[in-house]
Amino acid sequence: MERFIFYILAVILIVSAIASVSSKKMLRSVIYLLFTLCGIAGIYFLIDYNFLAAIQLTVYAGGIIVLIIFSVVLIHHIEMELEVAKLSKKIIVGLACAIGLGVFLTTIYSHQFNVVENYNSVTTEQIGLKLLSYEDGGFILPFEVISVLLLAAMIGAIVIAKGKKMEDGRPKSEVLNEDK
Amino acid sequence: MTNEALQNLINGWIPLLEFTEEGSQFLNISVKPEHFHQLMEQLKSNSETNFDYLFCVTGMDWGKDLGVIYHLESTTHRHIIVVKVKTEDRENPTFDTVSDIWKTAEFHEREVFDFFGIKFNNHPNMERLFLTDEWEGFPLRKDYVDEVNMVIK
Amino acid sequence: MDTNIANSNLKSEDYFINMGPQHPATHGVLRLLLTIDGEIIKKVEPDLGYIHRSIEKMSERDSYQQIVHLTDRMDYLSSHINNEAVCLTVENALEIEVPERVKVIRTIIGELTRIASHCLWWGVMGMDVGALTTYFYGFRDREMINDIFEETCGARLTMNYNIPGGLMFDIHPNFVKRTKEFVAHFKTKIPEYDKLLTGNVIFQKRMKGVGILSKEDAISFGASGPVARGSGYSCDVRKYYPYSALDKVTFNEALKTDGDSLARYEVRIQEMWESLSIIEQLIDNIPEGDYKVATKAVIKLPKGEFYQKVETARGELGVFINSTGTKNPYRLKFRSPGFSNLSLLNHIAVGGKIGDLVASMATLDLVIPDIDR
Amino acid sequence: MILSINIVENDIFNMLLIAAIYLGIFSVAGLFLVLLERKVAAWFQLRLGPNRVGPWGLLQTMADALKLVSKELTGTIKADKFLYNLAPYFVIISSLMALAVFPFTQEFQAFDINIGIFFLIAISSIGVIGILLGGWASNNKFALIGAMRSGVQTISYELSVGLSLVTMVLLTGTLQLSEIIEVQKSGWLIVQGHIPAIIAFMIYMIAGTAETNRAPFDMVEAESELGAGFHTEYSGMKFAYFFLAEFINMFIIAAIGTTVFFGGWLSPFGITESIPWLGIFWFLGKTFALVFLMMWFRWTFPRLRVDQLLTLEWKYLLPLNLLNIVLMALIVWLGLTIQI
Repeated sequence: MERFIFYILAVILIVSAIASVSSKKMLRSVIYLLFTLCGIAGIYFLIDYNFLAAIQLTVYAGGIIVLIIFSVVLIHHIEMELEVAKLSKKIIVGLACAIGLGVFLTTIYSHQFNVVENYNSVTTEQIGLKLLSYEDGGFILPFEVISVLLLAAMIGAIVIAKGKKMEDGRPKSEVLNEDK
Repeated sequence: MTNEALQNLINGWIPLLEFTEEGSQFLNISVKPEHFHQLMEQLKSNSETNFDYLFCVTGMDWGKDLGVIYHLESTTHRHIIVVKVKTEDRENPTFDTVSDIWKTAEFHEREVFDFFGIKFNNHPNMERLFLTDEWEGFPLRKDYVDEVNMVIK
Repeated sequence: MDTNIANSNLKSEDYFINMGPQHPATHGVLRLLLTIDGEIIKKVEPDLGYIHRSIEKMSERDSYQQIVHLTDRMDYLSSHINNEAVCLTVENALEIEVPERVKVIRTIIGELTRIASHCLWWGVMGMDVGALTTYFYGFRDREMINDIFEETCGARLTMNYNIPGGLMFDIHPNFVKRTKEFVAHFKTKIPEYDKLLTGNVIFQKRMKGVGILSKEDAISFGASGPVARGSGYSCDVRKYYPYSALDKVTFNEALKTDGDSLARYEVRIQEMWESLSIIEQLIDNIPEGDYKVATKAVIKLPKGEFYQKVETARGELGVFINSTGTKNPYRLKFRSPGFSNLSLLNHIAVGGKIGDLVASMATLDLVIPDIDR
Repeated sequence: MILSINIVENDIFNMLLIAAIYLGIFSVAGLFLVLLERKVAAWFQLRLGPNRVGPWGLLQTMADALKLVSKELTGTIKADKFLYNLAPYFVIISSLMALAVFPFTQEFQAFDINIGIFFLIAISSIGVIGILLGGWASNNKFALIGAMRSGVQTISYELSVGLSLVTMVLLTGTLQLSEIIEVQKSGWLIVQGHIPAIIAFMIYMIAGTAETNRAPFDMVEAESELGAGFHTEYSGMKFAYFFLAEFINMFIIAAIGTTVFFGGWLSPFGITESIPWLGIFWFLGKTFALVFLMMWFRWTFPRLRVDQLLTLEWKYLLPLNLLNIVLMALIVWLGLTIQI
């Protein structure tokens, strides 16, 4: 049964990943990407990584995809289509992909995987404790560093969104342009 | 202000004004198109007349002449005056716009243009308002004929 | 890459929206061409004429009695007052003095019409800002007035009760009783309106400071009625040029000086109270007498120009008749309140959001057949 | 009949049966909610409401559904057909998935995931993609504006929904829905957490109403501004999907509220503790009380403007919510909760 579901998810993943890069319409690519991300979430669910799966759905499917859709929708008209790349570029990219796939597959098949015994699902509590622990194997430093990074991103977003400073009711840049 | 007082006041401003009260409850002024804008401006800006409320703009086809009738009221003095301007040029009748004096005139003048074909100089958007752009003729003119749609007894 | 070209590529285009001719907020077949920047309105251009019936041209062919019937179809929510305007013009021109009874009845029904119109406006105004229940409250009370009209003149909307020289028939025996019932009923309902909508925080936030029209602009744009009075411009025709029995009653002109949508809203609510007071002053002493004076079958107006103003629910309606002494007017012009009020829509909507446009358009209380005549 | 489906066996037939039962619940609940909304609206508006089809108009929504199914499907010429057809399914599948994790009674729960609340938030964030897609792919300007509004609105209010639920999770110490209800055997959370819990509940209801795009936050549809907003160009069954999803989403928001604040299937003071299957009546009773509250909002309040909507979230609800979390943390830390 699980094997069956895994294959279904794998097919969805591969097909939508290929469709995502080959679609000529930008928004469709985004939606195929969404399917890919949802498929990954499904695989996480399948191996009982519920928290990770939910994170995958919230952050990637719900957050990032919505933002991408937003930006695409704002600039992209319904009749617009992406340009088709030149044949030479196609060949180069295809070769690079084939090499990548080859390296990937050889690595996987040369490694001996062991089946985990006595597996128990990770609870949110364990994740939380691990994240905030400052002992060995704790993630408090990366956690704090990332929060500083997010703060910086947030301030940057506010500065961009606020736009130009107004001087005597006109944007500052206009005033500066006049001085030149 | 009474009609006589108004007449005496306005009479000196512009040459060739005709005053009449015959067949109307208001004081009527007829003005030549070339002095028209000047007169209207003074009627609004002069503190004794102060006609700041243009409440009716009527396009007219007197058979020979085409013209426009403006009904003006002063919100401070509460007197009413009627200004008429006319031209014999039926092919290309043109007056000055008063939409720079009263903002409401912009719409009313477009209505007059739509139905009488009277053009207004310096109007910001002199296009048909009610009828479609490809409409031929000006329906409220007396010589307008539409055999299909008009029922005339 | 040249920086100028890069900048011009980033420049956003104007976004055009066709609001109407079929759109819930335009209340009829009005088309607004909106130029917007995101949600912010940059320009509003009304496109009119979808239901233009050329009433002015038709009037040049009709007799004066017939013209009265056409005016019902202009501002159909003030149909009685529209009728009255033409009748008054003809009566003044012919120098007919109508009986006192006619004057009083005309005034009472005129004020009932005004209340009915404001009820409908209140209902759809609530709907425009998203409160759907107001519609049914407004219609519940309007229905009572329509029932009174139906009993008196057989019609609920396009009434045709006035004729040059008086009224079509006398009032129904129940008229006084039912009107009194309505007044008593409606006095308890206006506070309900306030409870449901006026006091609501969201409503106040939607209306306050939205669509501001200064007094100077109101006059310059030829605004009239509640729209102008919300901006502090005292322009009630009933006060300044009283007609029918309006010189015998005392009432206050509803005035607000804020000039925003809320002020226009409050003016109309206040007007409903004033109309109730006018009806109360007149309803108990309708004078006995004829309900019309005899006029000739074919009315010929004397040569000349005649102008009559009346105050409809939307503002100042003017009738201008140029007569050459025949049985038809040579030229008849309706100065409709809605047309002038619409001309200021662009002025008050620019810079606001789409929601603001809808809210301030609702407070203009446009009736499209009145604009499209 | 008690359905013991808590233990999912690796049996395809069993899975299909559960799926069918949930689909049944889904459509019946949706149709019933539509009828309820119309009855409630009629009650608020001094009308009778549907009373012709079936006894007390009970079959009215069935008739409407049949009408919608049999209607011709229309669309704009230049619409992106693939995305246009896909969009309603996003909306309806996400709300269907959310339905799976609710404990209707102690036994009646399809999928008792250990991160229940988080899962619900995750799923509800996907529904908005359907609205965005539908708005864009319709090739209609009103629909596009509606879609953009919806995106802005849902992203903003998801924060408040999430944070107000996090406030309550501080009390329970678990994200699993069945365990959250276990905790409430010593007092519903809205009692246990007293003032901060009540604040959290109010924020949750406001944000939840906004999350479902219902009045007074129906910016997305705003029929007096945008016609019908994002689903202007949808007709027939595709429109019905959007329509049904709106009502199911309302049910879901109310059900989360019931589970987290009002003890789910628990009866007040344990009066029916001995008869476990009565839990479903308590659960549905509480949920429909909250649904009624949301309908009450809709038929009383005017709509907010789009900037006021964002001001409300970012300037009032969010700071209040963050303060409330700190307050709740203090209460839990100092042990000031009320236990019955």
